[in-house]
Amino acid sequence: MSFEPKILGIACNWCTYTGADLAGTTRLQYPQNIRVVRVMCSSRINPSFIFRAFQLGADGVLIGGCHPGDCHYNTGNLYARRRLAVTKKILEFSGMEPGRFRVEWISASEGNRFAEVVREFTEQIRDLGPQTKFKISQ
Amino acid sequence: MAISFEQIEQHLKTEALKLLESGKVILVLAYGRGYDANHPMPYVAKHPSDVDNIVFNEYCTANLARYLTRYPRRTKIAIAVKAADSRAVVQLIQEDKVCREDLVVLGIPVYGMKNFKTGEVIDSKTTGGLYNPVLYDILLGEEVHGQPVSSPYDVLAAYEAMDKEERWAFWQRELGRCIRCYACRKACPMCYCDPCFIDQNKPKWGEKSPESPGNLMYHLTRFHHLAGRCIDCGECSRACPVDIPLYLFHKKVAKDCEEMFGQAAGMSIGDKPVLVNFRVDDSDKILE
Amino acid sequence: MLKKTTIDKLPELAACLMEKGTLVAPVKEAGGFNFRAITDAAQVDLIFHNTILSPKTVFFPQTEDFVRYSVYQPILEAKPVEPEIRPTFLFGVRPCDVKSFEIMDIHFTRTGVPDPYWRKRRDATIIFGFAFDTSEEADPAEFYHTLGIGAADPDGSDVFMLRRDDVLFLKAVSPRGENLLGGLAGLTDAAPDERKYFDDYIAQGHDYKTRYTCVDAEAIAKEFEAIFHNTDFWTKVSNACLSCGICTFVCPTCYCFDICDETQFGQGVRRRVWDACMFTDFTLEASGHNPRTQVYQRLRQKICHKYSFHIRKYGPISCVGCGRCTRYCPVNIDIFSIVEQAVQAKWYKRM
Amino acid sequence: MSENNPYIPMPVEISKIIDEVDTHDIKTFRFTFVNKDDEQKFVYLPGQFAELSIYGKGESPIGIASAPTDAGYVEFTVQRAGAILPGLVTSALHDMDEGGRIGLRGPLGHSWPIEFLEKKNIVVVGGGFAFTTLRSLVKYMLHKDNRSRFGDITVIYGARTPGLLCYKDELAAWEKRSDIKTIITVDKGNETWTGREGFVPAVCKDVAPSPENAVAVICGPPVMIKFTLPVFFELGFSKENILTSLEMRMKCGIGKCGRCNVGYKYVCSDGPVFSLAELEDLPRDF
Repeated sequence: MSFEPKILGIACNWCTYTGADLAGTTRLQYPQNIRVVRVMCSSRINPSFIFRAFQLGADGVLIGGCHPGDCHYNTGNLYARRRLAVTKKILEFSGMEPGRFRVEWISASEGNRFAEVVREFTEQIRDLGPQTKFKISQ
Repeated sequence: MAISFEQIEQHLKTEALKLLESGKVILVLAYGRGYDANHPMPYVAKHPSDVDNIVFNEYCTANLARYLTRYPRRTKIAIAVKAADSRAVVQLIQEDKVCREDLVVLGIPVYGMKNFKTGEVIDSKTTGGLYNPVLYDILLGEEVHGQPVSSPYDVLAAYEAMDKEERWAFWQRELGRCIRCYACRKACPMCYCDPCFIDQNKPKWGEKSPESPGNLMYHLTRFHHLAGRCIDCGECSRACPVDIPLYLFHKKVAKDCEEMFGQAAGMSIGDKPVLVNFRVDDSDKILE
Repeated sequence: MLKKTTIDKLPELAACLMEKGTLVAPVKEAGGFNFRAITDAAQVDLIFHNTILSPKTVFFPQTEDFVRYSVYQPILEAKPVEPEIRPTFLFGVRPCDVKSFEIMDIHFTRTGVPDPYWRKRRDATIIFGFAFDTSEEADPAEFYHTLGIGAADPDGSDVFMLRRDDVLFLKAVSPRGENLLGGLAGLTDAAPDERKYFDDYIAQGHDYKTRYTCVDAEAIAKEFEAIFHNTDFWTKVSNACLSCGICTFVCPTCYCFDICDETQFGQGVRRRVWDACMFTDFTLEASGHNPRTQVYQRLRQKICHKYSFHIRKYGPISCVGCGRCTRYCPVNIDIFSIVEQAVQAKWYKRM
Repeated sequence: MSENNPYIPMPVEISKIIDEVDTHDIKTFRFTFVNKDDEQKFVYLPGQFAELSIYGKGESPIGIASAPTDAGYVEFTVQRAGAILPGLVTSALHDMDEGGRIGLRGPLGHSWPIEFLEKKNIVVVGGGFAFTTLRSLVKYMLHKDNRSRFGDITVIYGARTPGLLCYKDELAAWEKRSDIKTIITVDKGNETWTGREGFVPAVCKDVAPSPENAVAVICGPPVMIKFTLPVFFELGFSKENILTSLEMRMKCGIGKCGRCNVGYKYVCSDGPVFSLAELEDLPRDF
């Protein structure tokens, strides 16, 4: 059986999640490998969410937030940008493939882009193969 | 010029005595004699007569900034700090855990400190490349100059050169040995959360038993919590009973933070910790 | 019966024991020595002073599984875990650590409800005691002599071992040891002068002084009861304490544990995991009440438990002077110095 | 290893849930044993406790609220903990329905000293939902086979409001009986409350039970105990004749895990019942 990646998407309520909605209502096709969790702001994302997701078997984690400057709470994503950059470095230094973690800024009107990013990221994870490093063996 | 530990000890005693006698501070955080001369321990002098018990030698590596958060605010404290320790004090001031006004910082310019467990000189590993405290009210002795100034990140080279599989294997092996005594977080001056995320039971982030998944979760999150805050004193690695080189990961994160945000932890009390700060023009490149 | 072999033939002896069961012996690791189940006979290394973790790990491992369960299935489906217990040879245990097993026996099996795990593991194990090298200078952290334990005390071991340069002497102390030693190939009988050397060494073990004081358990217990509420004293001795768990984890006589349910993907195991009285949440009740929020209260609990409560409840001091807590303490707190200070505390004018 | 392993719970089924108070965070759970032999093994006396065990959540030590005279079941009155820490077990239990199955480990600890109490006058003082093991004691003493073994029984029970009184039906029944004197008080009444108002210590002073051949059995929140003890001193009760039940964080319940150690006692295996004289012998570290 071919490998179907399991991807956790964490999307900000105001932009990326709405963008995902738009992608849905405009009937854009994108892979079903992503499971989206909605948070109020990308700065609400605790880095432990990401580590935990990998431990619980996610093959990739995609984080979506408003474009810098467009945050519903003015500055949330600016903090998130710094924090998630560190998360990425930590994952990388621990030995995790850097390609498994990605942060994208997708606005509410960018349904197309959401679909495109998911498509692209899914392909990328598919190429990387199953994530085994963090995953807790059952 | 060789460092004279006796001289520093003498200075320390004199200043501590002055401060305690004048009532400027009610306690002095310094070093006292442990069970033998090679094992000094942190010591709290509260009375002028306690000052005689203060010692200072090459084994006084403990970072006393760790104890600052234990005392209530507005406790007037004098604290003896070496270079890295002074950065911890600065960082704590930045984070508003202690007040600058409550502190009298006794700076100790020193090199050649040794790990009391192994006898190894720790300068190159964990002093952040500094020999002189970055913040002090009273300097005990003269500033150190002429020592080889090495980048604190030099020791990382070998690890950065590893490919990701090797690195993964390395950290799996090292973190796998962790017995979860939590000495690293307890020795760390910047770890003051109560309760620590790993002790929470809802949500439960990691298991209590010392097995790989829980260990990985605990350490990675701790590295993350200390990103941009770790002041590179190396206490976590020295405290570790099974010698896990935690300082390497902390250094790596510190290096990345410095590269990305252009600011090292605990260098100036006017700074804001990098992760509770942002610049509108931070580049999106850092996410790539 | 005194037998001997040479250090370079140690792998042969190890291989012999591994055939009969599980061999647990000191192994050199990144941070120092530790007792591990041996998989390769060449791993056994007797050129060590003492291990980081005490050999209590063999009878009381850091995690012990009780029950396996699934959160999706009814409670009747939960299966108790049968620990795999094979005949075990615990090789190279220092005399003070051997003594610790007796002290732990009182707690785990000889009083109250016996602990089945400790008992089964203990019954399955033959202990090879190993004398300290008395030609070395005593380690400043150790004080077993002070607690009445000799550097070469064979009490409690089944077989007692002694190294003289590259010769290893083995003497059966208990009938179990006698049985075992008789059946081990590759050992030769020791000569009469070697027997004398062995006996002399054991006798002289008691002269090997680690610290120059002696303690009376009852008196110390009373002393600690008297100063229990002396907050100033306890604050003073705990000023440096970080309240990490090193001292309790490396201690051969610390037995506190937590019972945790660890669930992953709906499948879980209820297990006991070492816990430490030095942790903030050790006594934190669900109501939010915590009787020991301060560092001094926790250090006081630890020390008084070992040097006072244990004596009153069970008899012996719950400490064997192995010095691990002192050696691995990140801030060099020495438990015995605190005991000494406590004894003198009455006469201190201003503690 | 499953035989006689003190760490492995026996399965029980919730046969009845009684919502005790108007805040709905205290419920009494009635359990019946799934295996009938377990019922034979579960022999207890009032004052003992047991570990309620839910796999995946953990264990929680709770005092037994039913009396040994109640055949066929055991009851526990459980408060949903979580003011400060999420009480995983108690929350999960509160979310369960009748017919749900959990684990039970016990009975653990020492009971109220029944032999010592015999032929004496008993003053039972309780506050809030800490009344559980006292209810067990009262039920036990009131049973027709046991009533003659004890002297006069006085129950003083208080709660913050009328709605927070537990076991309301039983209290009403006790009030009607002539062989027990029942005094119920609330800190603050409401429109429909016709009984006493006042704090437990004050009521104790008011009722002033005679110390003659009497034992006071006190259980309640720490602040109530703190102010009630002096009252009984003044009334002339000796320290040996004042009994209370101690609370500490527990895990194993059998004196092995070291968590509930206070002085030379383990609260679980040496307690939880202590006389005031015994408590004074322990360091104040609980």
